[in-house]
Amino acid sequence: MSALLTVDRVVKRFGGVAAVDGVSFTLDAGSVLGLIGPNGSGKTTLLGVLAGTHEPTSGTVTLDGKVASGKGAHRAVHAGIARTFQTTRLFGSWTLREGLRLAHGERRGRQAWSDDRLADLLGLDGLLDQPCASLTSAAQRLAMIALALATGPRVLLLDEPAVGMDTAEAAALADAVRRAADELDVAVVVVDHNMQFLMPLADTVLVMAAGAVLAEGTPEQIRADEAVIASYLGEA
Amino acid sequence: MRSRSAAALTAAAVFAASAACGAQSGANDGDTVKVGAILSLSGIYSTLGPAQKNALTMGVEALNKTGFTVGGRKRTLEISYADDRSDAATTGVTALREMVQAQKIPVIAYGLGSDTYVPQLKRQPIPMVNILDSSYPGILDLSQNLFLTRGASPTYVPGCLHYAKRNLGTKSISVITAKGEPYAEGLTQLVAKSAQTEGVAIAATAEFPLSSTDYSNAIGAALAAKPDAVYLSSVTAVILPVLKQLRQSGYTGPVIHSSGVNPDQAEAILGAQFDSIMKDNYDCAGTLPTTSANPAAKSFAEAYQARFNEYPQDLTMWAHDFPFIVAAAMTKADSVTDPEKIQKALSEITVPEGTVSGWLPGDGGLLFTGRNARTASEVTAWCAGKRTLRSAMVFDTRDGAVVDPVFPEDTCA
Amino acid sequence: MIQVLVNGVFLGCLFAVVAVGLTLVYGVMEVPNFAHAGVIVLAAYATWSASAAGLPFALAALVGIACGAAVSVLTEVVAYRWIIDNPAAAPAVALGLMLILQNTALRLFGGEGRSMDTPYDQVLVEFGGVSLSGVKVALVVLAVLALTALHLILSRTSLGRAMRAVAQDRGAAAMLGIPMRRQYTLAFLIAGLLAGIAAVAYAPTFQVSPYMADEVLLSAFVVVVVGGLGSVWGAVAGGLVLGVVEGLGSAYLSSAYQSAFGFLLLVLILVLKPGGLRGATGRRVA
Amino acid sequence: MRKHASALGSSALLSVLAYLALTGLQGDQGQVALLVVVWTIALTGLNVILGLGGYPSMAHAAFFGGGAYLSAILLEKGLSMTVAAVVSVAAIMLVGFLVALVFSRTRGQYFAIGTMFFTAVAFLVFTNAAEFTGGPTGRPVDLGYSLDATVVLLAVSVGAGLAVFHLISVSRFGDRLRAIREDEDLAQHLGVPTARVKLLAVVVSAGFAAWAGVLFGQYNGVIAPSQFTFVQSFLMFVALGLGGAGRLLAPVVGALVVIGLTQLLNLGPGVSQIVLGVLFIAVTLLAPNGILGGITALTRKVRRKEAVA
Repeated sequence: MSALLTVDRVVKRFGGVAAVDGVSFTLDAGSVLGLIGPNGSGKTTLLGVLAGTHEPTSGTVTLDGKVASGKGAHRAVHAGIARTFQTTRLFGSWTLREGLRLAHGERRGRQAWSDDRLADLLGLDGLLDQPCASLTSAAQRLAMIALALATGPRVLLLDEPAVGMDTAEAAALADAVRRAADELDVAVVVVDHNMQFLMPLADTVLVMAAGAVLAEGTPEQIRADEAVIASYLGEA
Repeated sequence: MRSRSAAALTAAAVFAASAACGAQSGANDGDTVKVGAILSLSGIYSTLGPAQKNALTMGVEALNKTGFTVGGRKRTLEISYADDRSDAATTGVTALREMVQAQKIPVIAYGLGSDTYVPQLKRQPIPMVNILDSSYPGILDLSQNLFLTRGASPTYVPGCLHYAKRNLGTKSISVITAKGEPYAEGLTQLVAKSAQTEGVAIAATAEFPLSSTDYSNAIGAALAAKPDAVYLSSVTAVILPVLKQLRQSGYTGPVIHSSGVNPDQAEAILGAQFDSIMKDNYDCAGTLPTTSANPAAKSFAEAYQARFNEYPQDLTMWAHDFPFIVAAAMTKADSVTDPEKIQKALSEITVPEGTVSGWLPGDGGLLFTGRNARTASEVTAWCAGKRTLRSAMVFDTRDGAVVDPVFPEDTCA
Repeated sequence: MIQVLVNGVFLGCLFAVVAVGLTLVYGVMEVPNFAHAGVIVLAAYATWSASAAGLPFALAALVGIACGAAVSVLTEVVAYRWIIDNPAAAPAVALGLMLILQNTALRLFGGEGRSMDTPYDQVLVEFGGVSLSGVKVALVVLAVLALTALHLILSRTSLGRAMRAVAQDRGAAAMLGIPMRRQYTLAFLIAGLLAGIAAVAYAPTFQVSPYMADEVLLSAFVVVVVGGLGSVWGAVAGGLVLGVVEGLGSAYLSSAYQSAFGFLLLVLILVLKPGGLRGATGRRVA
Repeated sequence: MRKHASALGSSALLSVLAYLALTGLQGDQGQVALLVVVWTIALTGLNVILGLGGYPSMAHAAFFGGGAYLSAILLEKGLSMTVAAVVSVAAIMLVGFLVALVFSRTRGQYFAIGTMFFTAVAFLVFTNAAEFTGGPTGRPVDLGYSLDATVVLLAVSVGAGLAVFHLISVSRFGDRLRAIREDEDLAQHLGVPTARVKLLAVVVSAGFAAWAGVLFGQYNGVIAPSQFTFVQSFLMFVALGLGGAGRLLAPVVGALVVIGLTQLLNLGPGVSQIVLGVLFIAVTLLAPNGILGGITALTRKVRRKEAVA
């Protein structure tokens, strides 16, 4: 079947600087793509272009054959691409259930996963009716993912989801992301620095440096690739 | 949910409470007859209201010494005052409704805002006697319920131009006017008309917005045309700041206006330098009590000056006479409560006893001809160094032209 | 033409002095200080009553400026201090204070305008066919002196540097151990002094009344927004630009809509650069 | 349905009360009742953009004045009352659309100051376009509706306005507005078309304000610029905050407090305004979500004490 998401030569310039300089890749439903690279390599900007936060200077992002980039974040969501943020952003005074209700409203008729199913998937059961501000920081990061999933996306973009989590919480998160990909048939792109969390989770890995794709392949291939080691990983 | 119904109940309680105390006393057939007066006691027209209130108080006291008889009983008059805060459209209309609906008052004296009262008068007609507003075009054709106890501006503005041409040798005059202020807009049109009849050229007409604080643009435009004299068109509180900036900008020629400034207001608004700013300043309006030839007006002026330690403006005479006019109308109408009868009587009374303004009687000695009672007009000049005004020319007008002008000798020299 | 530009500069100086007082307070506490108008009014009345009581004008002016500073600090101590962590409440508190100050003046001194006499009332300055009355020249001089003094305080003294740090980022400044509460009071003190100076300079050109500062405040807010909330030099530049725009507009187009030209300038700036001329980033953008 | 019942019930109850107040009270008290009712209708509109959406619109008095003036001018041009009313409201909603468009990229303080300045300029137009607006002393309004019809319309509009607000508040539009108020960027990333929702909210609020202006002109018979200044916009903004922005009955409580205080408490020039100023500060500091917010907090605390006792 043709790829779910096609990213074709996307460029994003801020003033003179090309934060993303001609990136192309494809993504199939249900697969998890790890996006790694040193700070300033353009990972977050690329994620922003995919999610519609930024308008690409050139190049396109198409989902199911329809162009989804450059029309603003809310149209990306309606097209089926949802994201979370590096810094936790939630509707503090709302309960998670109220946030989910809003997100459900924006599904544009796509498949709906019930609050309980999402809570079970992300290990948030019993926390649905508390104000989000009173959740633990790890739970808040999971709540952000729940909100994104509630919009019934085909593609889920996670921006450093495991930051600030201990190994147990990161493992639980990896398990939840894998279940989301498998059970909900969602394609996931994960940007993170936590290799113990990312490598076992990702089906394929894309390494970026200075705005361009340095290497792409399975986690094992990436680990062996000298160029990647030289620019980024140091010794394996 | 409980909180929402609780809040609805509190709102309900407050509404109901204010409804309960709605009932108002209003019956007017006791021996004290209540009439209304809506005046500008604050705001930009606040140079007019207080003086009117002082004069009305003196008039009522004078009237109540003898009282007046209606329906076989001797009555005295009482005035219920209200401040329209120089904004008839908001506070004036509310005061009018309070007097008519709640206090059941049959006749009201008022100063400005005739056009804003018209809709309310359509709903509940009562006679309203204007003791101030001479703006042009006149207020009388706005509604049959309106009466005017003074000469309108067409009866005095020609005097300004005539005097300027004859005594000041003015060949061209610039006009600085307040945009949107009704009195000013009427005066500006009249000055243009009278200048034409007197053969004086209008050098320039410059406007400034009522709310502005910096008049340099208007003054610049007016002076650029090198006029022999400058006419400031509006009421006292508006033109005096303009006069100050005009003198500050170096203009030393004659300044003419029709705002009825008295020395106390000049000092309050212009500050310590008021005497030099007011030099070479001429005012054309109704006859002033202090400079009037009519003895009753002169004694009223002295009594007013003694009592309120304030120079009496022309409007004080007309305010003083209002109680006498109402008493005469009520006696003729033989009613103190029926607005319709009182209104009809107003058009039928002759010049009442005890009035001081020196009303010019119409044919058959009637006070009102076409609901307008008139007095003679006068040009006054500022007495430098004497903190007072002198009469420069007393005159009457017939269809826009000055007739039989009298030039009293210069009292302040 | 030059005369109109000179008038524009005069207006610009007035707007700048008032706007700097506003932007300083905004920079430090994120408060739209509408009560600034009330401070100006009370400072003007203080000067007026001092000179009415016989003090020479210079002394009366000092009384006015001191009164402005005192009232301004009072507004911070009494009200603004308690809403520092709830900026949404700032407009309500600001209006409350404006109502209180303005109507206190109304209650004490009545509504009619009074004139403030100065020794240089009769002075007329003329150079190259352009004339400016003494009171207006005094305003320009006072404005320049006040702004240079402020510049020296902000750049040379430790107090000033601390305040600029607070304006940049309150959180970071607090971490550096800058005593925040003292900074807030200091900001309002300086704003109060500027208000006093504005009152002493502006009142003689018009009159002293409870509503004398309303329109100036509105134009000053345009300047604050155009110059970028919180940036002092933006306010000075913005003030002069707005002064000239309003001067030109009222001279050549229509004097009745003078502040409308200020509004058009505001709309232009907001649409092109939502952060204002000097690009202070909007506070809430992600 | 139960949740709607109490909201629609209170709206209907308030309509009846408004009718009683408008017909029962005379003179000064009649004027207070009129202003409270008219402000309630206008504030209900403001409650959409400010209460739900969290956007501090200071343009409300300009829309209110625009409705009054436009209907007066159209009536003078000979249009029938209903046509004049509908055209005025529609035109002011269009003006609201343009204002929202101009300020769509601004937020918080910038939006407040920009819209406040719009009201200041609208005031200039009301004051200076004398041939239409009668200049600074205002202009009379031809009486299209009879007094009784106006009173009925005023009373019905109070209830209907609140009911419409309630329906908006529970609808997806309401949810989206509240999301914008909580965190606009997050809302956009969850699919809320924030620009369009804000635009619609301003247009709806302008419609309410314009309709209130039309009815105010018909009852009062005369309108003047001094009723539509930027300070009035400010007072409306703060009245809603006092009431408890976002809550159904905030407009009623806000109008009662602000109008009631300024009109009834006239102990001399300025004193009522000073008291109003002190009240604003007190409620803002002590009850951040207004009087209604305070009442809810109190009842919840009382209920919790009962549970504990």
